[in-house]
Amino acid sequence: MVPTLLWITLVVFLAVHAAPGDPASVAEDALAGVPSDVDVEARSARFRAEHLLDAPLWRQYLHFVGPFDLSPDGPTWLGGSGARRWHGLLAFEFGDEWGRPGVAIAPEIARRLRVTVPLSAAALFLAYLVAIPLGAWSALRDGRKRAGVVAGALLFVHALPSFWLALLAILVFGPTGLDLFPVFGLASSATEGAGAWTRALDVLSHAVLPVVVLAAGSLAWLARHVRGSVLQELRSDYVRTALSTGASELEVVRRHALPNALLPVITFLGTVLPALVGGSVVVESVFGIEGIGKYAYEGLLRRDLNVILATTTLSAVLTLVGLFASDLAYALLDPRIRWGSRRDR
Amino acid sequence: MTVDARRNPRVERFLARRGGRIGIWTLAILGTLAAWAPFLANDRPYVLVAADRGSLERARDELAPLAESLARIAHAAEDAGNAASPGARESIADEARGIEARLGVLETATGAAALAELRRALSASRAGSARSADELVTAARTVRDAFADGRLVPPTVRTFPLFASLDALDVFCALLPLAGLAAWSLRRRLGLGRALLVACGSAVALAAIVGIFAEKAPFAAPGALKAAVARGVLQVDQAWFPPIPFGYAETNLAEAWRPPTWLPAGRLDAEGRSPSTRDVSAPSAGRPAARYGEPAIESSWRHVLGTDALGRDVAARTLWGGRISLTIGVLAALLLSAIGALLGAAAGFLGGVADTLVSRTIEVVLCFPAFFLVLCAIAWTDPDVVPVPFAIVLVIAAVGWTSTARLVRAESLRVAASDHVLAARALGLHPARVLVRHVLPNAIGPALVAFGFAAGGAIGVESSLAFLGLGAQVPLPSWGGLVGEARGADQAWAWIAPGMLVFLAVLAWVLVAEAAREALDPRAAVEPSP
Amino acid sequence: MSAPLVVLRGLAASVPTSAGRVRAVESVDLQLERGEALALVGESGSGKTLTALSIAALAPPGVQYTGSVAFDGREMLTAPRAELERVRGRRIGTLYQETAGALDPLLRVADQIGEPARRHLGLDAPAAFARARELLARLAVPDPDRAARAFPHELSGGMRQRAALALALVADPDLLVLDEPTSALDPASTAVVLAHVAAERARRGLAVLLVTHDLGLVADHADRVAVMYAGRIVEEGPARGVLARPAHPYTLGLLRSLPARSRRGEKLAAIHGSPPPIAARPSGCAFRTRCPLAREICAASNPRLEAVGTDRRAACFASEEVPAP
Amino acid sequence: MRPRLPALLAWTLCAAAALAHPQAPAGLGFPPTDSFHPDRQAGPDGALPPLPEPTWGGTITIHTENLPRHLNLALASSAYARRILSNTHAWLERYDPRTLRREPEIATSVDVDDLLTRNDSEPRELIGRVEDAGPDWLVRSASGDQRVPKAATASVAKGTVLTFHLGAGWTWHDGHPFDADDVIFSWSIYQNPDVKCDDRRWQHQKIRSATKLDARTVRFVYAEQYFHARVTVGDMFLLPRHLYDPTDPDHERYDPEFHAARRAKDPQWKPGPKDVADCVNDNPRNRLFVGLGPYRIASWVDDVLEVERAPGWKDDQRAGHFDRIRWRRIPDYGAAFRALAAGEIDFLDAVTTDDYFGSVAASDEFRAKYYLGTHRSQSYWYVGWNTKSPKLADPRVRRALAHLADLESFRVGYYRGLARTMAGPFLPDSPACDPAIRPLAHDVARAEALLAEAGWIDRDGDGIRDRDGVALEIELLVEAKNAPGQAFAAKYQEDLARGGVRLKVQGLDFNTLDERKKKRQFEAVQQGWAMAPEADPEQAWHSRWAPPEKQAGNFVGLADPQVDAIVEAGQEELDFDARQGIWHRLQARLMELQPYLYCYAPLRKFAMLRSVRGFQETAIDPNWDARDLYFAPGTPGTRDRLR
Repeated sequence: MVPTLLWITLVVFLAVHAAPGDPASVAEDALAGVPSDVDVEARSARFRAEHLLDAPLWRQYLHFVGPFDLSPDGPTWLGGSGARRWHGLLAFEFGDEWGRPGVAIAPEIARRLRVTVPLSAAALFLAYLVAIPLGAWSALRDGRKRAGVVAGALLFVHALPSFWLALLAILVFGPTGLDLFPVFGLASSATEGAGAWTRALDVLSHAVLPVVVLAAGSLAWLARHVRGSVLQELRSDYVRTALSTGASELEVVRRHALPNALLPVITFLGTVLPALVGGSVVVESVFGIEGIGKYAYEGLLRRDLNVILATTTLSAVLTLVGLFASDLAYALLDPRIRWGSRRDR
Repeated sequence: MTVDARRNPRVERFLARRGGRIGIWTLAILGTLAAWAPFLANDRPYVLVAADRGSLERARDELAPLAESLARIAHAAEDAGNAASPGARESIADEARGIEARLGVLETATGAAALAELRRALSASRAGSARSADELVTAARTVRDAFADGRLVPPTVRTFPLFASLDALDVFCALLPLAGLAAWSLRRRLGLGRALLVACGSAVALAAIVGIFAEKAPFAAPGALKAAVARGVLQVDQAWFPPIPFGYAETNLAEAWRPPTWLPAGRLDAEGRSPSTRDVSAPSAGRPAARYGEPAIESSWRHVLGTDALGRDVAARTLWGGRISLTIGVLAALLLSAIGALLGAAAGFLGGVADTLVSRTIEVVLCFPAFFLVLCAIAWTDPDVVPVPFAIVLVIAAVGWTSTARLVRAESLRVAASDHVLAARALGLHPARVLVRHVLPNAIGPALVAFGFAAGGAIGVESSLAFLGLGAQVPLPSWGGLVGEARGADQAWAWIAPGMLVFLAVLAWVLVAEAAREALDPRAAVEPSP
Repeated sequence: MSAPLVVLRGLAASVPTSAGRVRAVESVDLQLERGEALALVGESGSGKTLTALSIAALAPPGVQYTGSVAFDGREMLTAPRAELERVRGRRIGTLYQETAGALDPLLRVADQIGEPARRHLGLDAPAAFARARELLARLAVPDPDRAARAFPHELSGGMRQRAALALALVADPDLLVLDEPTSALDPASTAVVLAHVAAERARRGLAVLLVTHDLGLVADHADRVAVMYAGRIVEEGPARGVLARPAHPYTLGLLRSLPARSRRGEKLAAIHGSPPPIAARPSGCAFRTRCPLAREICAASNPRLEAVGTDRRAACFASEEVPAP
Repeated sequence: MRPRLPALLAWTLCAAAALAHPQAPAGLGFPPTDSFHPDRQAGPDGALPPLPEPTWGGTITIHTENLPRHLNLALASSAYARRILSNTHAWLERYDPRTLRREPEIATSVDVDDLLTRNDSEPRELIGRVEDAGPDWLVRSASGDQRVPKAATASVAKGTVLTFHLGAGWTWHDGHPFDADDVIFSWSIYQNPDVKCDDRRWQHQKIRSATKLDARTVRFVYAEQYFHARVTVGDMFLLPRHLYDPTDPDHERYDPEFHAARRAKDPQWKPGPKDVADCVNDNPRNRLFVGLGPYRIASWVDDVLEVERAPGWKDDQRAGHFDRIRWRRIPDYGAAFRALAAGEIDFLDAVTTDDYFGSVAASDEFRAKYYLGTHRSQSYWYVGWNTKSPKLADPRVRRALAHLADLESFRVGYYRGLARTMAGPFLPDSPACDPAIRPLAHDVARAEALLAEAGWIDRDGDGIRDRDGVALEIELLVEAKNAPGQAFAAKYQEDLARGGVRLKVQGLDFNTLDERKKKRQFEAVQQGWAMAPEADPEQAWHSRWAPPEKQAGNFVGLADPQVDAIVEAGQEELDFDARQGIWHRLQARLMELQPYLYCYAPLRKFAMLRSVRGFQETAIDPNWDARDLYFAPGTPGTRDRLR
């Protein structure tokens, strides 16, 4: 995992720094409209010095990862004051936004993760909640008409573009349609002073549409995997055995086929994560939610390399952690895997 | 059971699936609509029988400036003392061509007599004498003044503006559906692959011929022809317009945001506002007038899908939008399948370092939020360096090849261990040759399935990009871009249809891929019991 | 004498293939008395497994049965699912051919064995566990306590086979269907398994349907034998009688191909050719293309299973001419 | 249009406008207060219903597209910061937002004097009002009149000495009194190279010296005559010295013992410029700024900045009506409108055209709670032509391109009339704009004639004009996220095609576009300016700023001696009205040269809670003043007196 992690950080770092354009001139966005007598060169130089862009790339990389803090607060043996022991990724410390110097990225990311993670988790939960019974059911009724209809419907959901679905949801359920759900943000300030229940209800009603749209993307895919997996398990010998001992179909599925089928599906948890971060760009922009996807997207439009570096690395690391966690879960749940032996993926 | 050598059992099995058939048909229809968009929605008629006064007037007006510029060049050359310098000669020839073209136009209308002097002066000046260049200027002015009183009578001619406006790529696209049809009907005789090759080859050849010999288009500007009719400089005897007589870039601001005209909301009130303009205090651009060749302003068929913010016909834009979306989907899927198949096959077949390298790379790539990477790359691409559509194709392929690679790797691991490959290797064949001749053909099955899913996925990604405003360039529409431009709940008509087509296209590809998977995967068939 | 335990009447089974549905089993009539051991013998693809599974209506996916299967007087093919579930495991135990994957990898062995006991006998979890452990011990599983708590992948193949047998027998069924119990097993386990089955028969009159292609087993473990070829029963009768004096050339072929019976140094006498694919069976008698005694009538019509002697039946126009093995 | 304009510049540049002038500027005609409010519409008799009596109290939530990173305007200019600070801070002088006159805020009065430099004997410099008295200069000052022979005079610089008399009783929000030292310190940071105020340094460096005459009097001396001098000082951002200057004994980091110890060793010692700079650059007060205005900052959490009434503010008339004002950041306008409809914000000053005419805004539910209106804004946008490009160097071509643009139908069709067409670089209604000058008419025939005259004729018959083998194809750079820009480009593309000109539209992200613009790698680029009340046109038009290495406002590379002369004359003209005449000449010349295709100054569309009254359009960004607004009587939480 650690080598992969290093690979990822390196790739992200190099990719971002390979972006065209001079980072220093690019970051002048916030200060756009340079007045006449300003020494552009001097300011650019100041910017470069502040963001350590003058250092060779490999040192910048080490600074970014953490142990070698090049800033004035860095360790004494690097010429700093020694005020900070850790920096960079290792300390969840990404420096300031370029477009808005003085705004630290880490707390901003933390704040937005508090929005995106529950949202994505809810979406994922919803997706699993619907996909597992649906997938299992359509596997059980494989070859019959109704299961075919469900499988077809899953394909439909799979093919729905999320931006379109989001717009349709707003059109139908928003104020111009049935006016059932609010279509902006995640909470209304009107309930700020209200009781916990009111606020929870408020957040819930705000979250319904974005969560459903987010879930729709992974739902179909997940359900199809569950279906395939259950189908495969249903053909297995132990299911035949269980049926021969008088277990009902439902019992067989619940007690034998499903647990076995879900094992591989758990591993998808890790791979679904990056898709959720990517998908949240669209959903968060359409629903006006200040989440990590929108933050990354805005940083991208500003060409704020620091923000992009931070968000991309973070989501890659999250994914990796997700993969690792699902490996771990697999190992925990599957008695065939012993501790210490790595499952071959 | 008889086995027909020309019948590919996999193709037959694929066609036996309803999903696959529906998918193929949907794709064929969408593709044909997109490819034939120029013939279905265009502001130029197929056939135009008309007298063009405008071109006559322009020819007359431009004679003098052309003559003057020729004179200027001639003088400059003379001053420099090198009338024969190639640069100057070329410029002179350029100007002379311009004059001659205008003379030709005038002569068809008025007879050669009035222009004889001008012709004489022109040939004299081409001989290189500066004085005759001055004479030419005088003669051109005389001609201009002589025709000032509107004695110009333009002849009525038959032209084909729509066809003239097509370029080689348009022609190729338009031929593709026919090529597909031809290939399908020839598949029994030639085999599907060869039939496709022949059909597409002839399409390319035809398109190339058209590209080489095509004439330059009159009325190249969007709506220019209709505007000319409105100004009265074009007198039309007869014109056949396409079913949707609107260009995809043809604006009509008086009809901005008009809902579909067959809806009550699409009717106009006395001042030309549609009920969608709810604030009556907003000034109206006046009651819009139907331009030449268009359905009447009140007709239900005028804008079946309404108009956008610039009054452009959404139906026309949606038709044209498919060109970008579908093409990018197929190209990106082709590229990523190629990359994935090659890398996957190499990894599975060569093993060792190659396998480790590819597998690690896949692992790393999988960890990235792919869509976000695509966003970054597109947002930062300088369109002058890489055109946006190509950038999209490249980037989608760059992040999307992993699933194909994994599938092909697994398959080629299996194939590489199989007897005939082992035998081939034992015979001492070069590994690359074994790879190409034995491993790839066998591992191509899963790659084909992945291709279908990838094409659908690429259409989705391209649409999302365009929706976020990072897609094609003005004024070219793409489905996602159309949705993104309109997006408001109040203009649902402008984004529902293009979004629906994205959905249909993705769905069709997924259906095809699904059917292909079932057709290729022997496990999907029910095995007879022992 | 009470009514037979199992009565098959005109049983047919069709399976889907790429060329449409074909009949893998045709008009099988068969009886099995209580406490009796019947062997169903034939080559692979002869339809014997489908026939055996029909008793508990355990059709593999896609297979459709027609005809009648009566178990203890109850019609099984049309029985409601709930009734089938009461019979399966409780009255009919089934041990399938492949036992490597017969146990759920995620559950402990005793939990799985105990499951039918809990379901059918109403035992609570500890009692079911104890019963499973005891059964394992009786099946000579070494260290039954550890085996009971083990996951299937922790057991050897032989142990798994015994666990699967325990699973089939745990609710004391009246009939045990053994589908090729020895095909993938070491001799020691085979012996243990068959000995236990024999003991159960002796103890409480367990009826056994033994599906096998190994005539060697038949002699020792079956009272009666039915030979199947190409989806039909071609010969049926007491095991000793049939093995001693077959009335069908196919039975003779099977007997002659037994390694134990062929004399040393003599060429192993096998049946020529291989059984026809289900979809392409010849007209008339299906065996005629491989039969040394084939004649014209064999191609014209299919011989019916008719009585030969007192308690035997055979389907051959030349049953009188079949030589002794 | 999203004002992502490199043109906060105008604010930066000029920070304000004219010297005091006797009459209110012409053409500022504002609509009456609350003119869009449904309860303020003229009845059948044509009479406006009266405004309700103002109330005090309550909280209003105002949308802001963005929040600045901090509120220290000296360090970075941000229109968003300025809008907030206009309620929480005070300046020496300010514009009257209705008349654009300069009026005192902190400074009770300002003396503007001339500086006469003698070249013979002491004293070398004389301060006073210098009058031409034949052979002599007559210098009038408080200390008496003095005559200096012209021969003995090195120079006379008009209006270069500014003496500000500060009002009494001003205190910072933390209770610390305000005095002349704060002003001098606020100026001194621009002299400190380590302070990150590069954006504004240049304009303060034109000041030769700043002196504290006494605790409530400061004097600034300019090096040369400049029309903008007084505004620069009057709009200088004031910093509380006791919080920003570590050498100030009141500063929290000021350690008397430490300082005494250091001084014992070295009597000359004091914290160096670097220490001061650090204290200014990274001061925590930059965010939670301590100001001088009627409101002080109460909290700033994430996207919400809230201010509350500062106790004991001097001027009851200008104290504002709300007790609390809250700014909420929502970057996306569409989302902001939905937030408004959901009751999240009370005042949205950026309603998109689609929302303005949309069904939500038309619904009874919405109308019961909000009303809609428009007001002018201080920004406009244009298409800048690269005048150094061979295709576009000829003014005739640029004029033809303007004649081809059908600006009016786009204004009515796309903006639905809610935009004004520009005729030259000055906003319509601004005193600098000559109302007699009209935009170039949409005239295809005229354009064709001009193009033919310039040698652009379609010689090869492909529908596109060419000259010397080069087709008249122009690449227009548009910011990809700018919807009106993209729409205009599509329309303009069609307009130009009818004249035989091909427009290639390139959508770029802002940074790439800005870089291309700075490096002059463009033919046409779409941009906007936000205008100060009176801007110095030098940067945008003077040939001094044309070379690419200047990376300055004159990115179109205009170099016209006539323009240069007009600009220089305007800069030296201290009389307001005379100067406007000069700007009119500049406008006329620029309309001739057409370095830009001047497009539109869109109106800003707003939505306001119906119970909020007193909306008054003004001439200063954001073109309204939160202090004018109040809740209608009867709204819960309000009272009828300030205290």
